[in-house]
Amino acid sequence: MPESRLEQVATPTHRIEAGPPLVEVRGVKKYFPLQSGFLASLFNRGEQPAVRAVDGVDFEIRRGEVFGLAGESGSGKSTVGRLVLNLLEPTEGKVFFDGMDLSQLSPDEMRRLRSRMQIIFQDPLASLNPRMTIGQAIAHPLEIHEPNLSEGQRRKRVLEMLEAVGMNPPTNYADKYPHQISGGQRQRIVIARALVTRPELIVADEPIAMADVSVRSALLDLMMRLKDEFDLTYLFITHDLATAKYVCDRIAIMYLGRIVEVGPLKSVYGSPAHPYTQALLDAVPVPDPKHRRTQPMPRGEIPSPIDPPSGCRFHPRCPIAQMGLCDVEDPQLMQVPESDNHLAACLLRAGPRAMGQQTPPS
Amino acid sequence: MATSSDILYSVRNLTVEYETRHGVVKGVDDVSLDIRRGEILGLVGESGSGKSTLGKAMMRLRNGSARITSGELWFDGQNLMELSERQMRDLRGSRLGMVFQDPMTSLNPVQRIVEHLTETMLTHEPEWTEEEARARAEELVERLGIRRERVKDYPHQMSGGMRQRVMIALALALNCDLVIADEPTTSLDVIVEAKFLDLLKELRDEFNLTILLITHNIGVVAEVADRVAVMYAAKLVEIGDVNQVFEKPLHPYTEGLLKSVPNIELDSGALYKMEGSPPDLSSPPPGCRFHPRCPYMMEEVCPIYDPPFAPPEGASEDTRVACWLHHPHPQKVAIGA
Amino acid sequence: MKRWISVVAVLVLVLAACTGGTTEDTTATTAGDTTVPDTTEGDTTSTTAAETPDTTGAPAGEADGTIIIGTTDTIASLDPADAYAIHDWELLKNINEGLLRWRPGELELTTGLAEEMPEVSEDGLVYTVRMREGVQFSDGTELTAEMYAEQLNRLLTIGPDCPNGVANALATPFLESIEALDSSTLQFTLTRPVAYFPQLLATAAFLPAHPDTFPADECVTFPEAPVHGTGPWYITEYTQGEQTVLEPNPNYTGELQPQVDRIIIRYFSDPQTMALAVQNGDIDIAWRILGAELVSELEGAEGLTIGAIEGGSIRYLILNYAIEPMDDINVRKAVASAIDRDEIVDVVYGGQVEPLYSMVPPGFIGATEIFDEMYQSPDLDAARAYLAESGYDENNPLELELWYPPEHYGAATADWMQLIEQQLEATGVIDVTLQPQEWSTYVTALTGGEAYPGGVLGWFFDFPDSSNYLEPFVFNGGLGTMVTSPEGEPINDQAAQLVDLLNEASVEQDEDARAALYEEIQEIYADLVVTLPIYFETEHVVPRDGVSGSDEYASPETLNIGPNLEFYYSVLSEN
Amino acid sequence: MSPLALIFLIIGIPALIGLAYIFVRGSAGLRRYILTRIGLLIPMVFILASLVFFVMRVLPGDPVRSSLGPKGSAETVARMREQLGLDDPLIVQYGRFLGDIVTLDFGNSLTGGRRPIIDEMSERFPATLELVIPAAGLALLIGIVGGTLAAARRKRPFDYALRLYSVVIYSIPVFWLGLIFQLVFGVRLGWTPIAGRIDPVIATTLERTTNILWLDAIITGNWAALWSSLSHLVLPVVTLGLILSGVFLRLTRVNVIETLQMEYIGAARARGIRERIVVGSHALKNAIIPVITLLGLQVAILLAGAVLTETVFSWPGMGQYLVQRISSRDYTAVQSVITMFAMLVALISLAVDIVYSLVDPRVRY
Repeated sequence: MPESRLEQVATPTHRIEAGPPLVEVRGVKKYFPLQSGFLASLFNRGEQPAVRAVDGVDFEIRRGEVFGLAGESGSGKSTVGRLVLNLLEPTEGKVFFDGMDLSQLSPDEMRRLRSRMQIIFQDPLASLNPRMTIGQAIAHPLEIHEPNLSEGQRRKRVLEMLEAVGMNPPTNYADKYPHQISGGQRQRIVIARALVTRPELIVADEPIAMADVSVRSALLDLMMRLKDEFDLTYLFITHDLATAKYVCDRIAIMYLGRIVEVGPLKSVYGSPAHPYTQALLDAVPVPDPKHRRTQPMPRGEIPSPIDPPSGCRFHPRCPIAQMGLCDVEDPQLMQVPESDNHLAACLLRAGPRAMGQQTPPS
Repeated sequence: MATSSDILYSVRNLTVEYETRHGVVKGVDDVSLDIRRGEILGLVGESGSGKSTLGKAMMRLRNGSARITSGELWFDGQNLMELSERQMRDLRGSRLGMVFQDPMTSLNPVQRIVEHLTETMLTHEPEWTEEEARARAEELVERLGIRRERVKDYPHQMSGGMRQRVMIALALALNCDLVIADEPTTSLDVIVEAKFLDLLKELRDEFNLTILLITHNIGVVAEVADRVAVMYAAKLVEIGDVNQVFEKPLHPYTEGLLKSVPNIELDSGALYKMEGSPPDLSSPPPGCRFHPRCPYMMEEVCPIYDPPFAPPEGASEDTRVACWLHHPHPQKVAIGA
Repeated sequence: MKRWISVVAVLVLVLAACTGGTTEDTTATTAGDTTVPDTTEGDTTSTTAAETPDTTGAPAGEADGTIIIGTTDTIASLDPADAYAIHDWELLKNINEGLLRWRPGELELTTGLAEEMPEVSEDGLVYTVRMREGVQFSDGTELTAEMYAEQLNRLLTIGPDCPNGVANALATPFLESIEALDSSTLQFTLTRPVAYFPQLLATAAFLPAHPDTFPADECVTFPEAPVHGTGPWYITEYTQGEQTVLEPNPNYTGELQPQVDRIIIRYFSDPQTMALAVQNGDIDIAWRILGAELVSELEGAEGLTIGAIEGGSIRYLILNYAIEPMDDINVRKAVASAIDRDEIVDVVYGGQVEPLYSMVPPGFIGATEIFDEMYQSPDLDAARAYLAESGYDENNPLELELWYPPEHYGAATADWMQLIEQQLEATGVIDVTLQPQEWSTYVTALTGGEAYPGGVLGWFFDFPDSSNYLEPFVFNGGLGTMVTSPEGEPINDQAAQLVDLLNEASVEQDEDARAALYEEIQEIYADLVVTLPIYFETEHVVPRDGVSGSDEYASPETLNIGPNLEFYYSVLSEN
Repeated sequence: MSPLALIFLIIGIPALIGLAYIFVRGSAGLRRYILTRIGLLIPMVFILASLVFFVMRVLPGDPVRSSLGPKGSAETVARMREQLGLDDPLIVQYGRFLGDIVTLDFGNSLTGGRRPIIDEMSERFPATLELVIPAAGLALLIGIVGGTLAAARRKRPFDYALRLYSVVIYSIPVFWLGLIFQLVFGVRLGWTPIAGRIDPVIATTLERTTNILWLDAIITGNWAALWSSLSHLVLPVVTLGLILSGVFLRLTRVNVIETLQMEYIGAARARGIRERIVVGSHALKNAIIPVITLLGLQVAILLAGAVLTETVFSWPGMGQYLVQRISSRDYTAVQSVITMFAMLVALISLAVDIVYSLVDPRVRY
């Protein structure tokens, strides 16, 4: 077999800008009440049981970066994505976009802001209207946000967008329907639709999870090239830590509605501070038969987000938990020793207690 | 080379066809495959490659409009194609077990866990009493790390990992010889997945299981499989020892797959991409089905001639590949002839 | 007691003689003509409702002398002071006997409880009637004149407050007082002479109600069964929408003696089902109302006889004088000229109804065919001429809105209204718009005289007299004709003349003079076109073979049901 | 005791016992759910009743005129309107109506002799029950058995035949089917009576307590009446049952097919479970759940929708009554019947939901 002729996936240029962050999330909580309905709320006033999907989250996304948000199902990562876009209203806390408090915006201002932030969902088929042609689907956000465009101008923008996402020649595709193209191509259309209003922020919620394995890397490549071409900032939500490694500048790990660790990707992956992050990274299957896992997996399973454990939420499963401390004190995100901008919510490995220790165990 | 007694299950020239709106499609196209006793054979392929169809066909399970149109299925010396539906049913659940992708949907939501287990046992061992079956069910479930009492639960009351263990328990209920596990970890989170894979390896040794592990996740195969088979567009393109295939993949598709899968352990940041997407099986490309995406495509051969699935020139029988790069080209053959 | 037994013995013998070889287990029945008029002693009876003549629990079948009559009617009220519907009256007149009644099948009054026809004072204001003696209710209670008078007074006192609220209209306007002179003599004092008072006396409103069931101060629309009366039958039980069961009154001494042991009225919600039931023998008689279409279907069916009764139910067009363009006499006359009744009768009803040329149907006193004589319709030239006089022509056609209820008078209403539309439009000068409307809304607006220039209505007499086919359409707004104001003021001289003549005829005691007056009235009526008579209905009764009426009275082929639709169950016999 | 009260006792007492049992044994969530649902019943019935009250009054036409017809002078009309309280301000009438509902004394009807509505319902409601319950049973039976068989033999002639049946039967007008049955089985073959609830002659021998005739016949040991009432039930029940069966058949078929495509069916087959059990137990048990819901919804349609059947077979039930009274603008009768229907439907849908939670372990309240 000759030398490999495969193309490498583009690595984005990380032009992370200094200055105020594009997105700031401050103390955000989102509870979904279990019972709804008028009479039900009469019956249990006060302590209404709720799914605490997001339970106090702080982070910011800087202009030009790819911010990863990773965690297992039920960790609340997708809810955070929707809160950032104001598709959900937080139960508590605030989200700022470009310095604007989203909760203070009028509906009209919010509508105008929408063109600056877009979302890409996991399932492209579900997010495309089967009765709209691809061209119509891409033109649709333009009709809403730039109603002054003429038919011809709109068509031109659509074709430009198709070309940008690698659907060549674009005229071949504009009049097709979603079911007439492949799954990978559909996701390209979804990306094109998201980008047609020239947004600044893209929330990508598991954008490649549904795609065929052989198509995934091409989609990633596309997303990274588009980032440079359109000066995008990504909030990249994923359960796949291996993929995140190739695209994210910084990453936050979520567990039961909380961020347990956040920092530059290299630092978090290289020397994870939180035992959960450690376990999660170790559990990722490696496409190498010679590789063997080193860590024992955490005991038990993720507890219910309705009634999360006291203290550190991970303590019942944690291999290093100290009773009397971890089950009592609720850890906040704290500086990891000898790191830059790397925070973890572990009483033993971050913050003042851990500062005494010399090196964080890895 | 494996002797015939080493081989538990042998698929010979199997073709499965099913009807779609665009006509009859070959979901599995002339596939031959041996599974050896006690091994975990990983069957890798993308959605639509035919790997699940192959798995179901191996149990002769009805699967929509899919029909086995030709081929033989040799299981432990018997050709399953010659058995009656009744005889086949007796084999299913007792000697041939299956674990499905989504344990939530593959358990009957209105049936308790214990009922699933006892029903399976009593179907195949009618002389057992209800109590015996129940006791065995509890024992089994406990062995798989679920508390005894939970057998009374309904599927929805369990977590995904527990449900997948229940699926395994169902396969073990009567000590199946071969377990066909179809994407058993796809719906699980990574930590649960890792634990499940550990359990699978343990059980293989303890119960002397043979496992066909169908998955699209290369990492999972690398972790547990002894050998790996790769399917693309209804055909097998490569089979071989897992170390050998991962180290030196022969088929360009296998190579692409391995290089385009993110590896959390590798420090080099490079990830490769494959162009294009898998073909529509209702009108597969002529010649080698991978040729439109293949960076090594030979214009005068690959689009025209379908490569044989055979050991490469000079290699042992254990490795097979369907690629003209590794076989005498038809042109060479033609010239030579 | 001895006497009772002997009466029974005689009756049984007579019956055996009359019915010949029947094996029926009849006990207290008798043939119609073998009444025993001189049962004078009232204390002979001891039979109560509990001892009904027939044994309950007997096996099902036809052998026990039961006749089942099907109807699509319902019971609305069984209180004589309240009841007004045809079916209610039918039941009441079978379980009660009044002072006067009609001879079955005929338009001729005869005595019921009265010993002879009433004596009338010179001024026509006082009617005195002697009651037969020894009249008893079916439960044995004796009926005295005092009791009778008291019960009739309920009409005047509580009648207006009864649910149906209209039965008292047969008494209140005419009666000053009702008194009992002695235990067997009743005296009626009238407010003005009323020529048709005997007809009123024969209505159900003047039936003597049982004082225990119907108290003086309360209207009882649905008394608890058994419902007793003085007539040949009494109701042993009834269930709304299902059936009413009547059995012979053991104490009945009148002329209409029951011939069978039991009559069951079965209620149907659908005439089609009733037609099937009579074909199938589930019922013995299909009575009101089958409708023309079903009757044609039954024609020629084996084992059935179809009896046609030219009844008094008519259909006519209301023309509202108060609303344009009906306020124009030429318009009314044009419509009267253009209509072709024969076409309606033949095309829509296949000859199952009869054309009507006066509001007074044939057979009633002084009835004429004046609309035929006067307008010779269809006469399109005449119609055009009338319209031309009012300035209507092809270029300025008359626009006419006609309303009708699509269901209430049967689905055929729409068909013949469409025919009328075609007939009127055939003049080329009239442009008709048909407006169907649901009954409740329709009748409220139309008879209120409020909105519609014209519409369809049906009419059935309250008592069979010509006056009842004319007065209601003239007096007091005339059901929306507005030929007089609701306060009674006639709108023109001709209308005033009509009012005067109607008043005159109503007090005229001499039959011939009355007839002459009504002829004159009908002429003016037709000239004014107060309303436009279209057709009168033929009712049908369909008995199965083996059920028959009595040869003693007119029209046994219709089970002795005459134009007044009085149906006496006593004439029915099985053979 | 009125038949109505009796029937409510007969149905109500076991239902109450069942409810109490479920209430005590069930989870706290289920208890709360039941309480909530019963609590919601009151405003629901109130809103519906009020709606009917005002809609009836918005309709043109009035009860007095429609019952008098052309007869009756203006003053008669005025007098009767006064008697019936129809000239009171609407708000006063509304108040009176609410009072009647609260005391469960629905007052007197306005037309047809002004009987107490409770009496009229007493007569007619049992008749409707007598018809509707076995009809629903028949529809369910045909629907579930046929639907399951069709699903198991999908795309084979048997399936096509049943699907054709369900479409045809659903689109056949009731009165036509009823008429055909009457003609064939009544007139031609003479196997069944044509109409009515019982032979009129036998009816005179039957003492009525519940007014469900076969039940009364059993209570009094009147076997002739039992036979007669059952034979009269056959045609109307079959007619109504068949007409309704189409919906159930289609729904069962679709659900069973859908369930048969579920993974757990494949999984059960992969364990060698016999096909009969796979279809009859695994698939049907899951497929039946939406059918139960449909049944709950159909009750309302059944009750009122039996009207055509009732008309064809001269079956004096509630449907017939309601239609009559709507056309005569009998406000109080219509309001009362609909209020009662609403309560009934709400209670039945509660029962269906409870049954649902018993059948489907995933449902938690």
